[in-house]
Amino acid sequence: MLDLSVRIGQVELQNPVMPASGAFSTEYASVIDINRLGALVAKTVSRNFRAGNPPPRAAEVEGGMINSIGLPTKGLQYFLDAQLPDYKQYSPPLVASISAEDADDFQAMARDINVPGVDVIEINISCPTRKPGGGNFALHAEHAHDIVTRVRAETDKPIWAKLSPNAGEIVDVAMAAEDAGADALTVANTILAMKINVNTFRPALGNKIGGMSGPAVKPIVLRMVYQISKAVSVPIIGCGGISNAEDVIEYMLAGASAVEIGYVNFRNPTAMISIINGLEDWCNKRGIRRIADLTGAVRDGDMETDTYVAAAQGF
Amino acid sequence: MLDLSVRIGQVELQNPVMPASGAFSTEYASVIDINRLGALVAKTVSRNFRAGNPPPRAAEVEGGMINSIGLPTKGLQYFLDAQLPDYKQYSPPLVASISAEDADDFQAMARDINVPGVDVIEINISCPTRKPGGGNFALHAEHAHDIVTRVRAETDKPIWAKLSPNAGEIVDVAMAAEDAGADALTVANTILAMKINVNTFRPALGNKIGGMSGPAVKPIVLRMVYQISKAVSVPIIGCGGISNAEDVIEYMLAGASAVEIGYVNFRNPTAMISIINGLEDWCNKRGIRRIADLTGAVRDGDMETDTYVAAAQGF
Amino acid sequence: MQDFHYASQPFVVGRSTDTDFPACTTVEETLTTVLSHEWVNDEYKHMVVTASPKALTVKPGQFFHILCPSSDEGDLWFRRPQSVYAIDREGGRLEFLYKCVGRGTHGLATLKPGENCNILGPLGIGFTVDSAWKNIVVLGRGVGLATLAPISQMAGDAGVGVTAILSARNKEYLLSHERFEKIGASIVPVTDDDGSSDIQNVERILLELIAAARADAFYTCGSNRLFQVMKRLGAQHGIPGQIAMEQIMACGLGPCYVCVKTFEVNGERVLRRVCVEGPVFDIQEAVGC
Amino acid sequence: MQDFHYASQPFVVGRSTDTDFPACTTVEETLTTVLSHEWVNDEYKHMVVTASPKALTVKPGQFFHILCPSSDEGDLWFRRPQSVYAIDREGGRLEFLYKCVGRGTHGLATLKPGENCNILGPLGIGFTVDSAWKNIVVLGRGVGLATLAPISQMAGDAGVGVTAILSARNKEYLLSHERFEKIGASIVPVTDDDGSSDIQNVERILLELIAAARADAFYTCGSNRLFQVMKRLGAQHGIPGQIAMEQIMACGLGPCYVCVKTFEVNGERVLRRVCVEGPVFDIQEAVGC
Ligand SMILES: Cc1cc2nc3c(=O)[nH]c(=O)nc-3n(C[C@H](O)[C@H](O)[C@H](O)COP(=O)(O)OP(=O)(O)OC[C@H]3O[C@@H](n4cnc5c(N)ncnc54)[C@H](O)[C@@H]3O)c2cc1C
Ligand SMILES: Cc1cc2nc3c(=O)[nH]c(=O)nc-3n(C[C@H](O)[C@H](O)[C@H](O)COP(=O)(O)OP(=O)(O)OC[C@H]3O[C@@H](n4cnc5c(N)ncnc54)[C@H](O)[C@@H]3O)c2cc1C
Ligand SMILES: Cc1cc2nc3c(=O)[nH]c(=O)nc-3n(C[C@H](O)[C@H](O)[C@H](O)COP(=O)(O)O)c2cc1C
Ligand SMILES: Cc1cc2nc3c(=O)[nH]c(=O)nc-3n(C[C@H](O)[C@H](O)[C@H](O)COP(=O)(O)O)c2cc1C
Ligand code: FES
Ligand code: FES
Repeated sequence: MLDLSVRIGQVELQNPVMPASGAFSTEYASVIDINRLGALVAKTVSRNFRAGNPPPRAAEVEGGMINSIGLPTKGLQYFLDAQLPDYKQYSPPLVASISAEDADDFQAMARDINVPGVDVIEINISCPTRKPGGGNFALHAEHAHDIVTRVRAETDKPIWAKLSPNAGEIVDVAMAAEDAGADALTVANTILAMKINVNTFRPALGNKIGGMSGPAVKPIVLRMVYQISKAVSVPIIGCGGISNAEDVIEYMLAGASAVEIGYVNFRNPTAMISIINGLEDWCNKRGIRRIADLTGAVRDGDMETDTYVAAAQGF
Repeated sequence: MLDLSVRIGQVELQNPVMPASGAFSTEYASVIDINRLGALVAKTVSRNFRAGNPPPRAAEVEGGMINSIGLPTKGLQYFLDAQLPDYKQYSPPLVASISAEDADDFQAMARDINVPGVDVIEINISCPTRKPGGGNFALHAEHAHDIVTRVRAETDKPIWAKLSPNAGEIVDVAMAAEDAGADALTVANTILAMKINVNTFRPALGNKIGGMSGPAVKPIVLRMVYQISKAVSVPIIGCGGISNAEDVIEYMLAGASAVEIGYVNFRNPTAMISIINGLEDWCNKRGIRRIADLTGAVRDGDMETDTYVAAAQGF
Repeated sequence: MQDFHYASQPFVVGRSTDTDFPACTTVEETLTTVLSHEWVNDEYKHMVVTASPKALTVKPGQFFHILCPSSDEGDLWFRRPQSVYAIDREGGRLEFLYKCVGRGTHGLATLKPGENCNILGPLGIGFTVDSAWKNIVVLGRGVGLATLAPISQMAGDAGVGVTAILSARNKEYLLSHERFEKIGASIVPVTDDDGSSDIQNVERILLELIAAARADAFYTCGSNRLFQVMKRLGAQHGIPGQIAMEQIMACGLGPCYVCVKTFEVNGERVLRRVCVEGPVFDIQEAVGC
Repeated sequence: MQDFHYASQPFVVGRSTDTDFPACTTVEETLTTVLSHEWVNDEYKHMVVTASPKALTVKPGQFFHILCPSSDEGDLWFRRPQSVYAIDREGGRLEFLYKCVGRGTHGLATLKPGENCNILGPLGIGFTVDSAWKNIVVLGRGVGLATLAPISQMAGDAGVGVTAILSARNKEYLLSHERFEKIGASIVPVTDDDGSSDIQNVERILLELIAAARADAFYTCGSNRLFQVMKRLGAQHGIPGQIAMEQIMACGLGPCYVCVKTFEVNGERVLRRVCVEGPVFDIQEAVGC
């Protein structure tokens, strides 16, 4: 019997496929059976209402899209009163995602969202298009360390720290988050990008710049997962450009224990289900019994490092 | 009469289209008329022979490729004796690209390459796949400042500093390079990335990780050009994912004065010529008389910043 | 060789779908087959496709999110929303009428009869018609007419009369004329070439209809100027109204918040998502389209 | 609608080319038309295309870098090198024989007669034959046979006899048998199923040919084991040899240094680029293929 389940610290998922925050809501139940997902990841919530950024908020680019949604939210209270019960109609664990104005607020958000029903707290310290006054604490190790420490102080629930691919030293940030008590690392949020309409000379996004996601970013984020997995021992959730079952395998080989999927849900809302089915087929075809065994299974230990020897071999 | 010429400091180019270092050699004369190019940019050269990285050295990814060539070179002497005269058979200005083991060596390289025939020195402080012992001085502002200062001390030729998109604070690095005397900034080199073969579980590259280029990276690098152009006053050469004339326009609108083209030469060796022809058509169709006027012409000054007002308008 | 498995296929989840849809879902991602696909004039194309039972539950004003093929060397990474133009429940067909404006619609236009088209839907909230009404007025321009056409059908089914004011550059672009006619709508064409599409003239026509008590409700789509007139007259004369709005979309299902528009509700400005809270909204709450 | 200009077409420089090639160039990026394209067995496909005069200057051992269409939802971002299998200068045709192994070749296999195929070439350095030789030996396996086939033609033209040792899994995969025959090559088929392709047996055959003075030069492609035998015997008996090598390629023209292989020249190891310094190399300098 094939075992698709994976474990992220104390949380067991029936399979490694989760939606990425902001690319999912229970509205997906109108098109797929969301009880088949490994977990449900809610859109990032902040304490107070936020309108988000001016439209246009998204544009397509080669290999995916850029967005500048700007974390619109109805606020924490609405999340607790309305969205949480809505999510709890479904069986997969619920991952709540939080953002905040500053470090104190992050700490308070963690306290206030530490309620039954929330199975995991993902801390979105990496949204690239939040307006000033709140922000990207994942660009530097000290900031990430501070936020994770404060959140850790408020909750015993698993904490997943969502990192930023815009950090120059993402491995340092990852180690800081682990050191401060994160139970897992979500790698990563979107990469800052831009598109200009050559007919109108206008930026394609109202916010001028936005975050890029989709298949184009996969090799970049996969590299980060690989580097981070060599440096930390907490589980990693790969997130960036996954569009098929083999992409999930690739992330797991690089060191991810599970994945989150964003953009491709927009192109094919049935993608996550196809991917779960695809993982089953892939493992069965290759006689793999436990998908969790693939985590970090990349064969990189015995590679030829001598250029001349390598170039004499077949490839 | 349409004027396609652009000026990068003291250097005048007949048009803004140049090959990117490492994606071009006079071998291209077998397939296109290289005298039509804005300038010729040579492969990066180091003082001594370097074999480069173990194969496989390239893999295709969605939206382009990753490579880990590792700056193979026959060394400076060979460049001066054989390659320089070869390049000087052609009329466009020659941009020599140099890399070095350390800061002292960079300075010495600048001195030694300061010969007649070399029209511009591009300093490649940003190769992501050079082996330790040499390196990426473009990740931090101090290092970039140091290298550019030393090179500046040795030559009166124009210096173009080639930046790294892997830097966390590329705008700071850009300002440091400008401050240290760079005449222009080439933005940018490749983005670190990885691919794993899910059949063999092996990294697709012998060097495990490599640098990504091609259309997929365009929105990311374009954003960097835009950000940097707001912060510096020296010309910027856009480089990353350009595959057609409109991509060149987009880079120019974002703030670039010219562009360098890499990957697409591999897919379509005639691409640079098609692009130059395409620029001509594009300008003629729109009644643009001087292509140089497009630099920084993005219309971003009067955009609606109120979310509600923006969302009430058409888009 | 169909069974060949690639080492690293970048995009398997593509134009086709093999997913079983749970019975409880209301929306499907399905492969339809193009039955006919004709140019209506040099800008608009009319596409007829096969439709599954679930797709056929679509109501006027609702839309499908279409995965368009590319007509150039690149790939399209977003779907494109198109409202349903006609619903043939017996024949199991859906029709779309769309304007070719950019890469997506020009790509869509390349589909030939017999080829597949991946559509997602039905999506959004459609128009409503109150059977107590005697007469409604629809006012549209350009692609807006495609969205408004099925209203006449629906009004007819509810025993409600329709006056359709159709605005266009000239006669040639007066889309759907026949379709409105077939339903028995009374048609008022207004065009730019003879000046009849002037906003003053349209306002005059609307006022006449109001005066003649032939305007129990207003429907509009496709022009901000026309919408503003209808909104003002509707407010002045207490006539309820509905507007179908457009906005760039990513998901089409609600989660992404790409497609927001501004509305004014009890004097307060709010953002709503065109894809799930619309595309049909109360005309008095809409601010601009 | 062909003239439509997109606001942001991501990849205009695609499968077609509109560039004038200066007279001095030796290589072209050209659109050929597929004339026929047939399966030879369940793994190999044979493609015949039209060719421009410049493309027809190709010599045995040289190759074309082919922009393959995709057979899946993704796009292919590298060309794929394929050596020329036959050159019909009078008929203006080129032939390729290739094995379907991955995305590129499976994509290539989707091309139908009448469709276009963008090829870049001719590229690289081909085989040479010395007309002073009486008899040469070609030894190949798998796709290597495709590369070696045109040698026989060339040898024939130079008045040189050919012994072709063709290795394969079984008779069914003994490609190009007829082609070698037509030229009048004396053919020695060796297969896995009857054990005749054993390395010892191949060595025995080569030694016999040497003893019979029927081995003035060696040519090989497609198997590292076979190459190693030829290299050893060539060194022992002073027989010159040429090998066609393979390596992953990006540019195919020389600048990128993706396609390097190791060679031993005067006891020193050096890297050479398969695309411009090869694909044909001195067998004694090659280290492994
Ligand atoms: C609910 C709804 C129903 C619609 N019904 C119809 C219809 O029946 N007939 C018709 O002709 N048109 C209709 N439209 C408009 C149609 O979606 C756009 O014309 C089309 O998306 C343009 O795509 P393009 O690639 O050809 O143009 P481009 O200009 O290249 O589009 C660029 C981007 O903008 C987005 N975009 C552009 N225009 C629109 C738009 N108006 N709405 C949403 N996204 C847009 C596209 O998704 C794309 O990502 C409808 C729009 C909406 C929102
Ligand atoms: C000079 C030369 C001549 C060749 N001639 C022939 C021929 O006549 N007939 C034939 O069947 N095959 C030939 N090959 C091999 C052929 O190029 C590969 O089988 C083909 O590129 C595989 O591509 P793929 O996408 O199907 O496989 P994949 O495994 O998906 O390829 C993945 C990547 O590896 C590269 N690649 C894989 N194998 C090779 C290879 N052997 N050489 C170069 N790049 C490779 C491709 O460019 C691609 O980027 C030749 C190779 C070279 C270098
Ligand atoms: C429209 C959109 C909205 C997003 N909103 C959020 C968000 O609210 N919180 C968050 O942590 N990430 C958000 N993200 C980032 C995604 O969760 C994910 O990290 C990113 O899209 C990369 O994955 P992908 O390539 O599969 O899309 C958003 C992404 C998109 C495209
Ligand atoms: C095969 C290859 C080799 C490269 N070698 C060099 C080099 O020697 N020096 C350098 O500065 N950049 C080198 N680069 C980077 C390119 O010059 C360019 O910055 C990058 O490829 C982005 O442009 P593109 O997206 O158009 O390819 C190389 C890139 C590739 C793909
Ligand atoms: S398009 Fe995603 S919420 Fe409307
Ligand atoms: S493939 Fe680029 S040098 Fe050979």
